[in-house]
Amino acid sequence: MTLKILYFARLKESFGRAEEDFDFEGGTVAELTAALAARGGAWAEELAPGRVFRVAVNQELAPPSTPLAAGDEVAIFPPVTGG
Amino acid sequence: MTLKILYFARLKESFGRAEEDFDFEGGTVAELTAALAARGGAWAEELAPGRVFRVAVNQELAPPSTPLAAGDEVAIFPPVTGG
Amino acid sequence: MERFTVAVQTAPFDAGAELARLSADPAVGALVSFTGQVRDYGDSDGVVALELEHYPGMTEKALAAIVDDARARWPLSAATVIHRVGRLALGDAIVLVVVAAGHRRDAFAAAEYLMDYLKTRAPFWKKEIGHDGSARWVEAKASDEAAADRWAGEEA
Amino acid sequence: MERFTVAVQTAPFDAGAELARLSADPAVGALVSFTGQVRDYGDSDGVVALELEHYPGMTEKALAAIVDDARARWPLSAATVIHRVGRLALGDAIVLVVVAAGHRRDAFAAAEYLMDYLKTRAPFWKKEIGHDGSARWVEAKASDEAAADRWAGEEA
Repeated sequence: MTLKILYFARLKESFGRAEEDFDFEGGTVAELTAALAARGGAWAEELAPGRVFRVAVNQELAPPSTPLAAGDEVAIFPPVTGG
Repeated sequence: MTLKILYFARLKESFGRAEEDFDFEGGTVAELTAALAARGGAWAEELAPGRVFRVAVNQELAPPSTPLAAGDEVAIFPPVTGG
Repeated sequence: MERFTVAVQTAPFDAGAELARLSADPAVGALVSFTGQVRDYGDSDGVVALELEHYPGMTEKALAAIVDDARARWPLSAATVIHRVGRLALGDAIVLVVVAAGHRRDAFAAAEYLMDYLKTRAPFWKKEIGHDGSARWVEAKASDEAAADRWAGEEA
Repeated sequence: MERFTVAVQTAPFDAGAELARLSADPAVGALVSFTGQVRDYGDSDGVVALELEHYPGMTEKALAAIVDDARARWPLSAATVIHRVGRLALGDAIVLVVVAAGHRRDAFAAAEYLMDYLKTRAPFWKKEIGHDGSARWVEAKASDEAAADRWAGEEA
């Protein structure tokens, strides 16, 4: 299935992209970020276990156990620093 | 000795006066309010033990044990309700 | 600019202007304001206005002392307290507290502290004026004493 | 009047105008505002501006959800949250929260809650721009997480 993935702030710069369509065999948020980390390089570094990042699914914060469905908009970003 | 006494809000209305000079043999705030209560009527009622009122000496809130000196400005008033 | 001010006045105040004044300091990262205004119901029905009495002389000293207490507890850049007296209609503003600080937790805490102590220590008294001209002194609330007391045992 | 609003914008806001707008309700006895502005020092030296990035679409939803949470916890008459994005210079205002309620304790608590959750849940990111043109992403603070967490186990 295909997901739309968005990146923000430091992760957008690290990955050199603001968004992409990603073919994913299906599973949870944790499985998606593991699949992305498997690309190596900045992906492995930024999405390594123990690194702090946040994931939103369809514009709502989502824990790692959240299941993903085809067409979901998934955003991956650093902890927020507004206000 | 002579004290200047000021009354505010409900006490001013109960006592029918905003201020007075009062001859006092000396002592504490508690002894002054007891002397005023001894006048009877509204004085006895408003300043009875167990009634809640506040006393300021020279424009600072003062507990009953505060000693008084000649010329002190003593204000007696209900609990405040500003804000 | 006078960074810490108190005022007792009959005139209205401009909360936006006070906020703008206190924000003009490069060390300020956080401003908190509190405005109290006359609600359409008080402790009794049919209230159309409040009369605010105060103790001239002591009022200003008490407000300044409360501000000094807050400055001793939190690192503040500026603070202002304005309290109106006289006759106030429904919807009229009664009191304004603005606190400017480097950080938001300090600004929030100091503003709430100023209001809690103002409500229990500053010599103001409210009288409710009814639509029929009747007048009734507002009673102090135990909840206001409790609100002030909660700061007593706490480190800032 | 729309009583509960959120906005994300590049334009400056007028805190005084928002306070005046939210005060125009006879049930309102208390208004609390919070303004956050760019301080003259951030987490590093020589900062001359901030760049605020956000996640369009999610930002507005997240702010609205935080406001809904606050309404569920406290009886509020009105609330507004305005957050700016884009480039902001030293002294520029970043965020405004205004809460109107019947009683001051509710207004203070809700305003602080809104800020605590905005700082941990709303998708904004700050980048510090140095005087030499360098740029550095601001790191999230553990103290902000702790501030939000303290509401979790507490009844309003």
